[in-house]
Amino acid sequence: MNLTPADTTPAWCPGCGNYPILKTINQALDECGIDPHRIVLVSGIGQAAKLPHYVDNPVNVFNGLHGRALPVATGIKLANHELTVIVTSGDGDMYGEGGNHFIHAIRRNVSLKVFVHNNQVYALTKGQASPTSEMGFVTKIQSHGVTSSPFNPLATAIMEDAAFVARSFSGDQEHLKKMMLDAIAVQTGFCLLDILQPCVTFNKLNTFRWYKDRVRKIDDSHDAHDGRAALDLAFQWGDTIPIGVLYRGKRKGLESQIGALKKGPLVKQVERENDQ
Amino acid sequence: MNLTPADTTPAWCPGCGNYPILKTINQALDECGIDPHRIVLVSGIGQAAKLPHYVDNPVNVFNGLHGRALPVATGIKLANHELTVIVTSGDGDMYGEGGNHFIHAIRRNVSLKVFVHNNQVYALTKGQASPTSEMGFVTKIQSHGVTSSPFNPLATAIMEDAAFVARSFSGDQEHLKKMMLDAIAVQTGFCLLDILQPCVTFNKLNTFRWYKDRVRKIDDSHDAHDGRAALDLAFQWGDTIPIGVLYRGKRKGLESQIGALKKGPLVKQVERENDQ
Amino acid sequence: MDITIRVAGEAGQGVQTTGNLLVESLAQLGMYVVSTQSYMSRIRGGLNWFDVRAGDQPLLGGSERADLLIALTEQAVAILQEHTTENALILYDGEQCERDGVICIPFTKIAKETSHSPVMANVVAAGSVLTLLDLGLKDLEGYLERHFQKKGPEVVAQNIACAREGAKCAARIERKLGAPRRRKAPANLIAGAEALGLGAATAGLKCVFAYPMTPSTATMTYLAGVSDRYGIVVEQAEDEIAALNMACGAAFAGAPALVTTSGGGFALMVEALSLAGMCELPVVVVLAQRPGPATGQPTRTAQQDLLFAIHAGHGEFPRAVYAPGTVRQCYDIARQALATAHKYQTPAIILTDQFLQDLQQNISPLDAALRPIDCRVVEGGDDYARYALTDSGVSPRAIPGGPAAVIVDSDEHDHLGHLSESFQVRMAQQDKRLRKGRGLTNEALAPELVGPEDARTLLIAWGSTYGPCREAVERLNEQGGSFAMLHFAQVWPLDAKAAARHLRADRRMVSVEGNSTALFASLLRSAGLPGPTETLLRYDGQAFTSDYIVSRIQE
Amino acid sequence: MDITIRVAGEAGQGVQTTGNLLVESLAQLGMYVVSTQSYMSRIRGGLNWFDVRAGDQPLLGGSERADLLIALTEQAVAILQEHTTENALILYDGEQCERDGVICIPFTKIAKETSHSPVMANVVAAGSVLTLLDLGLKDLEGYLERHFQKKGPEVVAQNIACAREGAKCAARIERKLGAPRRRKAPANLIAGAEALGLGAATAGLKCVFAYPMTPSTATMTYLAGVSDRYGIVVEQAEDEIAALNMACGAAFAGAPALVTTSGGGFALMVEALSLAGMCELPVVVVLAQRPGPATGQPTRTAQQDLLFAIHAGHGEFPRAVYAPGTVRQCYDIARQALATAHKYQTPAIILTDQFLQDLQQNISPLDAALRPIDCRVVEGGDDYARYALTDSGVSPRAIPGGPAAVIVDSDEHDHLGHLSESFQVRMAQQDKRLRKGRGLTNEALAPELVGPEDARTLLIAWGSTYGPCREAVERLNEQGGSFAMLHFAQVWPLDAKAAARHLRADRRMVSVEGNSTALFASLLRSAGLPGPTETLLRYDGQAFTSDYIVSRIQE
Ligand SMILES: Cc1ncc(C[n+]2csc(CCOP(=O)(O)OP(=O)(O)O)c2C)c(N)n1
Ligand SMILES: Cc1ncc(C[n+]2csc(CCOP(=O)(O)OP(=O)(O)O)c2C)c(N)n1
Ligand code: SF4
Ligand code: SF4
Ligand SMILES: [Mg+2]
Ligand SMILES: [Mg+2]
Repeated sequence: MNLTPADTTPAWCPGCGNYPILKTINQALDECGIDPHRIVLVSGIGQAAKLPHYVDNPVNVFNGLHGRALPVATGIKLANHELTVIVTSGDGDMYGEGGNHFIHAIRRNVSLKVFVHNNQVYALTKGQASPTSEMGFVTKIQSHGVTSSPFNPLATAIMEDAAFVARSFSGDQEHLKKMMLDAIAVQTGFCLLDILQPCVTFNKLNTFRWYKDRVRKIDDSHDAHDGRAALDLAFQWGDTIPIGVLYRGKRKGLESQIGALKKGPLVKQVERENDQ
Repeated sequence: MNLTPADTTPAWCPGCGNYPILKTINQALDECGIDPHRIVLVSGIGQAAKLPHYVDNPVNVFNGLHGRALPVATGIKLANHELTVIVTSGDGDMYGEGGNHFIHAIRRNVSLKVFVHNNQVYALTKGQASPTSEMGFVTKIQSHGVTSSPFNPLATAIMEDAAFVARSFSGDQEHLKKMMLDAIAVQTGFCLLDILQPCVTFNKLNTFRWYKDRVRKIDDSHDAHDGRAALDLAFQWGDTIPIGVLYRGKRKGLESQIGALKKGPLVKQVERENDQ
Repeated sequence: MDITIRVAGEAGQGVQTTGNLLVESLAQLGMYVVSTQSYMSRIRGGLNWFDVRAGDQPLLGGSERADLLIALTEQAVAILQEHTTENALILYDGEQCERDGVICIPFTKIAKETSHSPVMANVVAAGSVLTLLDLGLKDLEGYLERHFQKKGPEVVAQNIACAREGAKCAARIERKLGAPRRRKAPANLIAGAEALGLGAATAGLKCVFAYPMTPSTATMTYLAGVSDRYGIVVEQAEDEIAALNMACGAAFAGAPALVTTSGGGFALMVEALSLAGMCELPVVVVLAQRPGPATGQPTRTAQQDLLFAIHAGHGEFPRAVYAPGTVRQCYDIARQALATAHKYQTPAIILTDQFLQDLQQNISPLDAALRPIDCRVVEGGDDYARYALTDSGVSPRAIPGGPAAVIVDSDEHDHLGHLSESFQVRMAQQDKRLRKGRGLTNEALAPELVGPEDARTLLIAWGSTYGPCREAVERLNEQGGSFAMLHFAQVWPLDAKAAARHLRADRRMVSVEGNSTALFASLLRSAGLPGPTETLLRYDGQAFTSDYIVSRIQE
Repeated sequence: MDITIRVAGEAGQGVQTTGNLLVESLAQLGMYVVSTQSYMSRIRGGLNWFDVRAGDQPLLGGSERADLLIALTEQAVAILQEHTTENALILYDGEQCERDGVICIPFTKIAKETSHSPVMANVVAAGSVLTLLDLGLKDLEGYLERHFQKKGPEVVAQNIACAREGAKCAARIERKLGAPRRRKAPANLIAGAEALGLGAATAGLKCVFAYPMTPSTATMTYLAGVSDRYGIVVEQAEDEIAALNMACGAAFAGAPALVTTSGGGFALMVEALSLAGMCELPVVVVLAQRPGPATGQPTRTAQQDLLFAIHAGHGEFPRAVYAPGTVRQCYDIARQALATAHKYQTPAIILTDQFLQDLQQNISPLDAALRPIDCRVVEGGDDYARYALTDSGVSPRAIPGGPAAVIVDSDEHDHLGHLSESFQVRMAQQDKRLRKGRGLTNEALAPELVGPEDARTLLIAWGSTYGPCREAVERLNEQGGSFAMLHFAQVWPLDAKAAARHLRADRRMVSVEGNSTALFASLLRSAGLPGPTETLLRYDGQAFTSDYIVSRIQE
């Protein structure tokens, strides 16, 4: 049986919020000025995590296990810290199965750009609650509604003093692109960009409209170096949902604190040693 | 070779902060008014996690895998929510290997009393950094000093709206007992008590003196229902370290939100069904 | 006589609804039916299909080729046309098609015209199919009436109108398909995933801890659906590690617990499996296999995790590993696994796979009444010893809350459960645990022989290949061959004595397995049994069929 | 001739320092030495011991009984006295002891009196021991001088004074112990854990990802110690799952990576192992075994994880599993594992255990110079295909950063690395991966035969039992027996051809294993090789010794 040999065209539903994210990331990769061969996209498993297969530019890709994008990305960054390592992941992937890596990668402050397509649901497995699902959200598994309170990724990242903590919305591509470029531009440290992404098939609660009606750009007056103010923004989730850069930390990234990397990336050393 | 058949006397170093914790928990178990047979102590692996084997009262014990005390305790609570389930764990056990369970158990708000012996080091494995080790802390593995920022368990628990979030110090047994009894007295929801515990052998930085000089009881005027104020306290870690109840949340515990448990504990139903 | 109808199209196009309506209709008509599914790891697009096979004899598996292809897209025609039987009919849901031999019936358009909505396209298709099979619409209409009653007479009328429109179009087609004779086959359909869940629920299961993962999610979802009825707590864990540890906690506290997962999730449960072995906790793991390594082919089928499941976990501890072969066995074995886990206080694993999870059959109704397995515990007292040494290796089990303090430990421990550094205690406890293996072996399910004892060729099967192998044996014997099948529904421990009676080196023995390295053949050899002389392996992700086996065995 | 000195006492009492000083001193004297350790899972208290064995011939393992017991506590005397040889001497660090046949030399008290601190008690003990062995203090004093030079002349003088006080006390004891003759044995001591680390470091290892777990931590710690010298990044992961996934990322990006763990941690790595198999990543896992199930006996030794390691991971993928038998083999095999992993782009596992990790030997110095294994990659270009189909199954490997975009995927993928739902692509890639198994098998290390080809009894050994088995064979043959040993330093894939030459069903074949169900015997059978006729198993957590094997084999 001759099914399509490879899936490099998006397998998403029409109207899915992943499309604008893909479009925007293509633009951001184009515009960021980094040689695509020096970029690695790392993902786990989920609808969002398929994105690396679909990008226009010939970037490097590691599409690993569900929940394990961050450790893989960390290994890549340590092996060759001259690469720009971007993680694209879903809310289940990053905050559920991958939760432990999330909290510890931020502590480590490894210089990654982490884009989370947060659709508040497990889409690829057909609609169970995710860590960011709202309380009361009904699914075939949570048949009486979700009873856990949602995980707050932004507050966690701020609290752990990440280098860059932002939120955007797939429905505002201009804003989204700016956030992506901002994250990519950060020189050192862990960057989190949580992207509100409607799932038209499994999340009938947090729809495009629902988000659209609520998102509001963070005021220019907000000082992203002010952790307390950033936390206040991170806790806003209701009639208005702030989007933009909430927080910027000042810690140095992991790679720049390791003695063995002062002489250059490990892979360069491997190359040198193998050539001798 | 006839080695001691069972290790029910503490295997800790003289001067270890675990001794006063053991002593205090014995008192708390005595005084809390709960039939010891209706108490379960759950732990993972580590110096701290050995505690359940040493308590005076004949309580039930599940000494499971490193890092996995919380899911085990959750399973126990769901099977028989009339039991009082107390988790005793170390900082590595709870915040390192067990980090994902920590963040999700609090979201779930399962009614557990979680006592963490936080010695800011991996003691049983002989002195590696733990998630709460200070930056710069030197070990045989972290030979140039820890570069990750320490995990803040209290801020995490407050941010996730746990039912009870407190800190105490093994060097102040009166305070510690009060905190333990307070946690046990909470009717519903997740209770975290982080206990500063000197490790005389592997942590020469955060010594008894070091803690003693810094801990300061939280002022009576503090309103534990005020999340922002609680967070401010949780971020205090320096010349003064606040001890006491930082936060009290109001969400209902998981068990009380599950329909199948309205008719009583699952084990009662099993018993009834098996008797028919 | 049997016939295979294949509904094919993109994900999200209604392949499954149409297929389900057809299989239900044919079952209503008293035929024996099975349905199988083939789908991609995506929510929209691609190419999925749903096979409905109907016959006048009980059926156990699918077919390679369809007699009737209902294509919802051109691509479905393009790819699947060559996988039809010689005189197959191909219906395409459109007004024209460039390909030869394709009949166009625009189901969707007709539905829209008839009911102002495309959703009833499946009913139009069903009307066409029944007409092509010359079966009439009576039963379908009755079914639609009952089914849509609640939605009001208008909806019922629209449905019936759609069916009739479909029938009208099909009536114009000259060539008809012979239909199997109508029998008194049972009407109710059930899939392997559901039978597994029902077997566990009726056995007294009290909690399910799981993290979603295809193809195990169907069982988790089924159990969530019946949780109110049976009083089951279904908790979605943050990861698979949590799931099995939660089950360990629940089992310790006295509630029968089960987890559902697939290979990758099982990999994460391995440490807790060893915990259950050490602490002697009755937990059941449903491991629904899909092709690996790693994420592999997430929606396809495989039997690659046999030796992994048998040897998973550090240290050595007893376990039972089952591999049901039929939908009914899913039910029986869910019960058996829970019973064994409780009797021997050790983990039991059920190996199923995507094929069997999705396999629907109409079988005589499975008993839905609660008949709890024996999971009684002892009371215990002050001197209670959780790990008392016994001949059987099984110690009296008490649970917390009663008069005994129950102590369990993942470290090596003494009879009381306290951690111990004594070498003697270690030996005593390890020997005690291993003694349970004797009982487990004595009670191991004997392999089932189908076909003549002295067949020249023996097909060796385990798990979900039961149906395809059995059908193949029957077909081959009808053609004058001398075949039999030896099927193992339990793969660990093996009933080696019973197996040895059939595994004779003097005949052709073919191990039929859904993997690439003949894992079961290696297992038989390691048990000291004569290994198969040949292997017949399939590992492209598709299920075995009798067609496939028959064509390959004769090679 | 050889002699065993056992230093025993509580954790934290200086058992290890004393033992180390003794073994170093005896090595300095030109004897062949080994040291082994036995300790509890605690930082203080309990009963630990450190065995120093010295001889005039190379030694490979420990002894069951001590010729000289140095007891730092009464409890040590009480428990270990009966485990001494017939004419053993027992020294007790105290002024009086209630037990018969115990000589009191208050090492600690003497140290305090001589140096105003108890820390030099070990030097006092060393002075006593060397005197009892009639070896004189010259070399010890030289050693102390060199060792404490940096701390100043006063410290040196105190140390020497302590040694002399110890000697003085011992001189009063009438009975002396015969000492092995002094040879020209190499002076430098190294433990298995270190040799493993050194082998990896010199092979060009660039990163280590690990979560501490006894008995693997020693290797992790060793590598952290040499990380500056060899330019290695040592990152402590948040858990074992992260550790192996990090290694996968690093391997993908081009840095040779290794993880160290024990059974429970390995259990958590199993999913990522499958990932490495699927994505074809060269990673090495050091799995230092300890007795299970679960937490088990955390500080003891075992060989229980053989089949678990071989079958770990969902799906089927090639791997190499090594099991070094000696300290030197630890070094060689660390290198070999890295080389194999890179040559075949697939995971390699090294099975070691607590016994071998802690086993110290004085062997001729291991080469500490960097001699990187071949881990060159290709450049690639626009048309680069990470998974190009090749005869060997090995595709040219490029890494990110160069002219090629490198794409790897845990889903089944096409030659470019993109996820694919095609059944043909699946088959092509699975076959490609499996083809690597052929090369791995061809290059598998042949088992080593020690002893006569036609010995009547063949001991079958794998991994760390090399030393005890080999010594047993030699002893048994000296006593007129007809024994040989066949040792496997690689357990997967097996060099079945080479093994078959020795595994003959017409002789007595005894599988010697540190587990309770004879796992290797089962592995041999599953490979179609004649299974052992007998087993000699030890699973109390203690290491094999030649004494143990000799006494059990003659039963
Ligand atoms: C270990 C493991 N567990 C479970 C799965 C099944 N699985 C695949 S994707 C997914 C959830 C995806 O949710 P999310 O990350 O939010 O992505 P989305 O599909 O919503 O974009 C799950 C549970 C898996 N592949 N591996
Ligand atoms: C899966 C697994 N990984 C690692 C270990 C080894 N281990 C045992 S205790 C421990 C750390 C304990 O640290 P902590 O929880 O802080 O307890 P402490 O000893 O400091 O009280 C580790 C890493 C283990 N038992 N299991
Ligand atoms: S299921 Fe949801 S997330 Fe997945 S493609 Fe469809 S709309 Fe997007
Ligand atoms: S090592 Fe540290 S934590 Fe462990 S017993 Fe000693 S002092 Fe306590
Ligand atoms: Mg999602
Ligand atoms: Mg600690």
